[in-house]
Amino acid sequence: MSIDPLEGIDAPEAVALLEMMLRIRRFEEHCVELYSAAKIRGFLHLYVGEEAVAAGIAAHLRPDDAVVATYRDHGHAIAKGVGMRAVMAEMFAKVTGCSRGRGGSMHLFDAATRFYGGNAIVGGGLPVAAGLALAEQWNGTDAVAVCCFGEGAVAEGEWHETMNLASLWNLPVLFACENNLYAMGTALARSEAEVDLVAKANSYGMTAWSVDGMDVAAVRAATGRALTSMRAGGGPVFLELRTYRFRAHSMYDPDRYRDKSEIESWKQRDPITHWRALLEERGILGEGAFDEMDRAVEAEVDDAIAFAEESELEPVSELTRWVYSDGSTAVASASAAPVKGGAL
Amino acid sequence: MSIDPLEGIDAPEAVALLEMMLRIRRFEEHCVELYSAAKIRGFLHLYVGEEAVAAGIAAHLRPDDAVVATYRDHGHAIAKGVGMRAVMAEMFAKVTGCSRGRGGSMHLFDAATRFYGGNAIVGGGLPVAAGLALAEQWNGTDAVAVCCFGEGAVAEGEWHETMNLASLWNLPVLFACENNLYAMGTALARSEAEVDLVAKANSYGMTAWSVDGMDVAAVRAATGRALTSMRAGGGPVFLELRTYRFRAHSMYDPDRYRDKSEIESWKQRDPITHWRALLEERGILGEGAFDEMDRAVEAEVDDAIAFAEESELEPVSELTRWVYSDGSTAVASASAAPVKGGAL
Amino acid sequence: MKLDYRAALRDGLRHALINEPRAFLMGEDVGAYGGCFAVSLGLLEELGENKVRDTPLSESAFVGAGIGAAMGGLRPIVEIMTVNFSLLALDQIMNNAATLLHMSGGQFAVPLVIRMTTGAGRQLAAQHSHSLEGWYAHIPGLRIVAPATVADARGMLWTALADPDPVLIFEHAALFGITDDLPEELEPVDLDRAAVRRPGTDITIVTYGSGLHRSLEAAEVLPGEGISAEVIDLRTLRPLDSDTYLESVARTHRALVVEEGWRTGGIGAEVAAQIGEEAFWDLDAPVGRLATAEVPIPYAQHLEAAALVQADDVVAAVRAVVG
Amino acid sequence: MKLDYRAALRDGLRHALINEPRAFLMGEDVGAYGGCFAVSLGLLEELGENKVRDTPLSESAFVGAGIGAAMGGLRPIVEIMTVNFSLLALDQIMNNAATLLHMSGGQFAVPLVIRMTTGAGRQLAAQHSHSLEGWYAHIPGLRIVAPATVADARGMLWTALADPDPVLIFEHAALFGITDDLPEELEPVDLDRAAVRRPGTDITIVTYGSGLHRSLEAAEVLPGEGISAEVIDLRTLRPLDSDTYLESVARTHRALVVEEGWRTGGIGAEVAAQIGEEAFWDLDAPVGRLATAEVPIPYAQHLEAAALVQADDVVAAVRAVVG
Ligand SMILES: Cc1ncc(C[n+]2csc(CCOP(=O)(O)OP(=O)(O)O)c2C)c(N)n1
Ligand SMILES: Cc1ncc(C[n+]2csc(CCOP(=O)(O)OP(=O)(O)O)c2C)c(N)n1
Ligand SMILES: [Mg+2]
Ligand SMILES: [Mg+2]
Repeated sequence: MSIDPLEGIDAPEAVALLEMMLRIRRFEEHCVELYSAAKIRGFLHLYVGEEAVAAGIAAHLRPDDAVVATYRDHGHAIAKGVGMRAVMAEMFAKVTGCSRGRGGSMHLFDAATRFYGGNAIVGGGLPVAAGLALAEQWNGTDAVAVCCFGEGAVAEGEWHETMNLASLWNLPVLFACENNLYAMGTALARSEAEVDLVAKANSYGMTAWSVDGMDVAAVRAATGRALTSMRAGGGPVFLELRTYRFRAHSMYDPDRYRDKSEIESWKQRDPITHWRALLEERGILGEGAFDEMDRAVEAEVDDAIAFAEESELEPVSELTRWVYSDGSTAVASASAAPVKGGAL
Repeated sequence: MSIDPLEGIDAPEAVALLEMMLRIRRFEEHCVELYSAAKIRGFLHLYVGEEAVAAGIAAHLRPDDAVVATYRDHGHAIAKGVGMRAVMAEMFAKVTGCSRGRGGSMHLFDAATRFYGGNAIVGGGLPVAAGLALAEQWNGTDAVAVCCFGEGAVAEGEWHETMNLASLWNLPVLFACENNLYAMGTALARSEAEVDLVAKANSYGMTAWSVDGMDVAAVRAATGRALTSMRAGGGPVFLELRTYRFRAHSMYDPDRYRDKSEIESWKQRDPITHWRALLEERGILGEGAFDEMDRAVEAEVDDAIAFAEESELEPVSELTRWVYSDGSTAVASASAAPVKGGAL
Repeated sequence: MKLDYRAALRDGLRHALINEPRAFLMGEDVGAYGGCFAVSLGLLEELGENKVRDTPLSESAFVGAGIGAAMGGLRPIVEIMTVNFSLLALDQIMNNAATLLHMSGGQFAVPLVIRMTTGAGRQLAAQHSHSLEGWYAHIPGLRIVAPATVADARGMLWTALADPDPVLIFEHAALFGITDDLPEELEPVDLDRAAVRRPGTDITIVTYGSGLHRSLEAAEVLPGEGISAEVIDLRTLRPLDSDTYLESVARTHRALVVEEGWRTGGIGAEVAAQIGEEAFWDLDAPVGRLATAEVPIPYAQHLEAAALVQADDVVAAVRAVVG
Repeated sequence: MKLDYRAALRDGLRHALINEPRAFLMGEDVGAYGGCFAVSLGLLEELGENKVRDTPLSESAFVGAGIGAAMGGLRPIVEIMTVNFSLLALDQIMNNAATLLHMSGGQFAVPLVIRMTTGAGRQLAAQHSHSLEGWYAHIPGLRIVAPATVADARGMLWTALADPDPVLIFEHAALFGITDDLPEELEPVDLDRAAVRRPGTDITIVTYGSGLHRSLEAAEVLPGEGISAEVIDLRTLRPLDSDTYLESVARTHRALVVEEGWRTGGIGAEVAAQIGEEAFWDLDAPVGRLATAEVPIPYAQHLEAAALVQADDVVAAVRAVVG
């Protein structure tokens, strides 16, 4: 089946996909430097190599769709529309950060874009996403919840319980499983008796497809198909997005468990390089256009860094604030969509 | 496929299977009375109707095989060889009980027969059984661990995690899933998106069969096949045993959620009645033989009750004993099989 | 009207489901079965599948789904059959429910109510007899409440449902039979204040849940020995209303904490430590603690009774403190 | 020989795996990755797949499998990467590991060791910064130990492995860098006794883990204010060696408990309550408690530092108690 990769994607969108991937890439490249400079601390998990997944999924998301991600969440936050300034400031632990500096890299949150974190417990975000979807179903909207997680999470009991619940209740959740082949140092075949994730998902009676996660168009197309069905009440969909992280699991990881040659061969499939080449080949991206885009992106990242640098820390006096609500909770449930449905 | 139900079963064994089912049945019928008389307290979950499962599985078990069951464990304990006296005394909360009166109906234990409980947390026994199997594998024996549980447990995360681990490590565990269609008041289809349990088990790369759990010969045959493979290193097997409980979930359950007609139609398939009829038809059980057996079984139960009645309670001074080991631990690990294998 | 604890819970639940359009109940066997303790009996039939949802046996998933639904704008009431099974959902409770508001810098509140039964006394043995509410009170971000009276059983849920943060309600399985006369109208319960259930002058007994009943029984007989005990029902185990008991101890100069959980690191340890800190100079005697024996609860009735706090034990402990 | 805490843990682990033929290590990334903190680095290569087993991300299953394997005659050492993930295995820990021996009437012991890191201080934020060892100490049937020194990091595992009952070892992630000079021969650690790490006369500081280091730092500067502090490292949080600290308080008449867990219902509450009970007449002042602020631990360094107990806080708290 050779469908044109640009099928259904017009030029501006094609460029936007590239730009989104590039924004994530450049953002994280700077994070590495900033981590070495001790501006960013704690754990830092990079998404480099996997950008096509977040960008491809986000292409079809609406502001009223909810997203739940993992500790490897910069790409998802940026793709969902969280501002780079707020994300970078969060990594700098500043009060202007999207979690006021309380969450850091692993716990980006943003009510405005319905970005529900940033969950650092493997599998911990899955039931939460099902609940967010339940709220949409209950309210009768056609918004969905997207839950991004790694293939390592598939072994957790919470994955199983959530897959069943979502399928049983026909909840509009997109399970976006980023299969980058490793959970820290553990290769999939060393942790799963059955490595066919689509077959596993099917065993919950759930629609599931395996998708080339290095190909932003393929991710976009699969997501589109899934969301169309979900918004029409078709129930949850599981996507296996076959991808790879070009970098170690986290800044602490000496990456002893992978062959250099394996890493190199995946780098040949860099989603940005390939998409760029395609767009240039098709004339969608003219001469110098990429460099121009890159300069703009670099400027955006620089601006975010400057913003983060200049921002203040949260006063220590605020430490115990929001252990419980004090009436100032920015979002949330109180102001959520008006209640429709319900039996009464 | 119409295999003779007595294929491979000689007359004494055929009779023994009947006797085992009858022993469990009569034992529990008395438990009901004793519960009404407040001799037995706490929760009481009856196995009436499901006897073919425990009897059929136990037919192939050896003393060195380990069994883990649930709160609905009288049948499994008796079938594994735990003495009726010790089981009844346990229900009477006496010190002569198989758990010294500390466990009660839901927590029968017996080191001598390698009966590891009686676990009252749905799914809680599954990983324990995998660990027992791991110990056998490590020690290089051909003993197995059998884990009996209800179909309700399949929704629990622990089921998923254990299925994967057992399959991944090729552990000799027999997953004996007693599908009696209900978890308390919840019908399978109301709790599982995919109700084909064999398909679910297959999604872990595990061998799995569905078996008529009302037919003791079918259970025996499937177990035999499974154990032969497991003892030879073939890895875990999942059996779905399609059965039905003739009584309510527990003595507290008003059984509002099932049709009387459904219950009646399953009662037509009573495993004891059918097996008896077959043996009589084939002349294996002569005229009056059943009644004689029944009298002997009744006598055994009466003896167990008398024993339980006469037994002492554990002195209150012993209450805090065995929160930690005091050197007197009856079994266990210290005296377990000598260590073989191991990398050193 | 005359209600027992179970009927009061049902009434409170029904009231909540009807009057809060965003509220729904979910949990194992809450619907078709009618609730494992018959608390939700009839509610599925009356209110429908959308308001009363049977879940699979998946404690972690449906508690987590409650968290998500709460953040999504609903007001879930999640029932975990008993506290014993809540351990399977603890990651969701501690790492998500209790944490998200703070970790998100105040953006996402989790207005979730989790109900569960707690406690021993029915010969259900070790795995079905936990009293962990005092233990849960360790966790910042949660509110922990324990209705000990029929009125509280009825009224606490409505207050809890109005709370913007996660509230765990621990209903005591051995109290289902107690009865009381209540007004027709449901009255929400003040969850911020402990209740002085019996005034007294010689010693302050701080307790909650089943301990309240053992303590009140003891307080009935203590006057025979010339001892007037003040009995305080904490009601809310987190945050603790320390003002109420500290004020009492300032008058009585003696205190005893009675709880059903295990002693080490229980809520009794916390209350005793607080009184030792804040009321040190008021105290005429060491603060006494009475708790369940530190054993997995045995099935046998006499052993279970010996493990649990009885009214006699309270009398003896009061004597020892006052002694 | 000079060892750091990490190397000491590795040495203790290697020693255990080699000298106890029934022992094996299992957990997430203990093998190919070398352990998330590099504690088991090289052991898979040296000892093979049978002794060092990578598990899937299935905390409940592999902890439960450890319980079964222990009952089956092995001596499993189960590593849960960090305490934060142990919540997923809590059902197995509380309802099985801690319960089976008693519930089976003494038939089935569970000789299982569970190792995990604990603690905050590395800007890992709320979900990765729990200090729950004091909370685990609530559970009868478990032994809870916390190595605070390099020697204890090396020696505790061997003693734990000889214990017939489940032992949870909490290794502190912020102590990996501390070093000490140890004898060549591994020395098992007495898990029944707390250790007086610094003798003193004016106040008893009861602590463990990271708190030991903050307390010792404080004790260094306190003589400048004329205060001599005795610092006791609990080592074992369950069962508590109360003799050691009660004996100390009988001499110093003052006590402060320093812990990294949350305050409410922490191990500090228990120790303070015990001192209040047993040493009431010895005390010249209320027992002080110093614990982590009752918040989910924030990422920002200044906020995290403010939440955690620092040496300065210990100094100030000692002053307040001695005051
Ligand atoms: C419950 C739990 N167990 C262990 C960890 C430690 N841990 C963090 S990330 C990770 C690997 C997860 O791999 P995967 O799900 O494939 O996601 P990836 O990192 O590859 O994106 C592990 C084991 C954790 N955070 N939570
Ligand atoms: C983790 C957990 N959740 C809930 C319960 C309460 N409970 C006890 S038995 C049961 C039903 C289990 O059904 P199934 O697994 O099908 O076994 P059956 O009783 O039918 O033999 C439930 C929900 C429990 N014991 N453990
Ligand atoms: Mg991965
Ligand atoms: Mg069933």
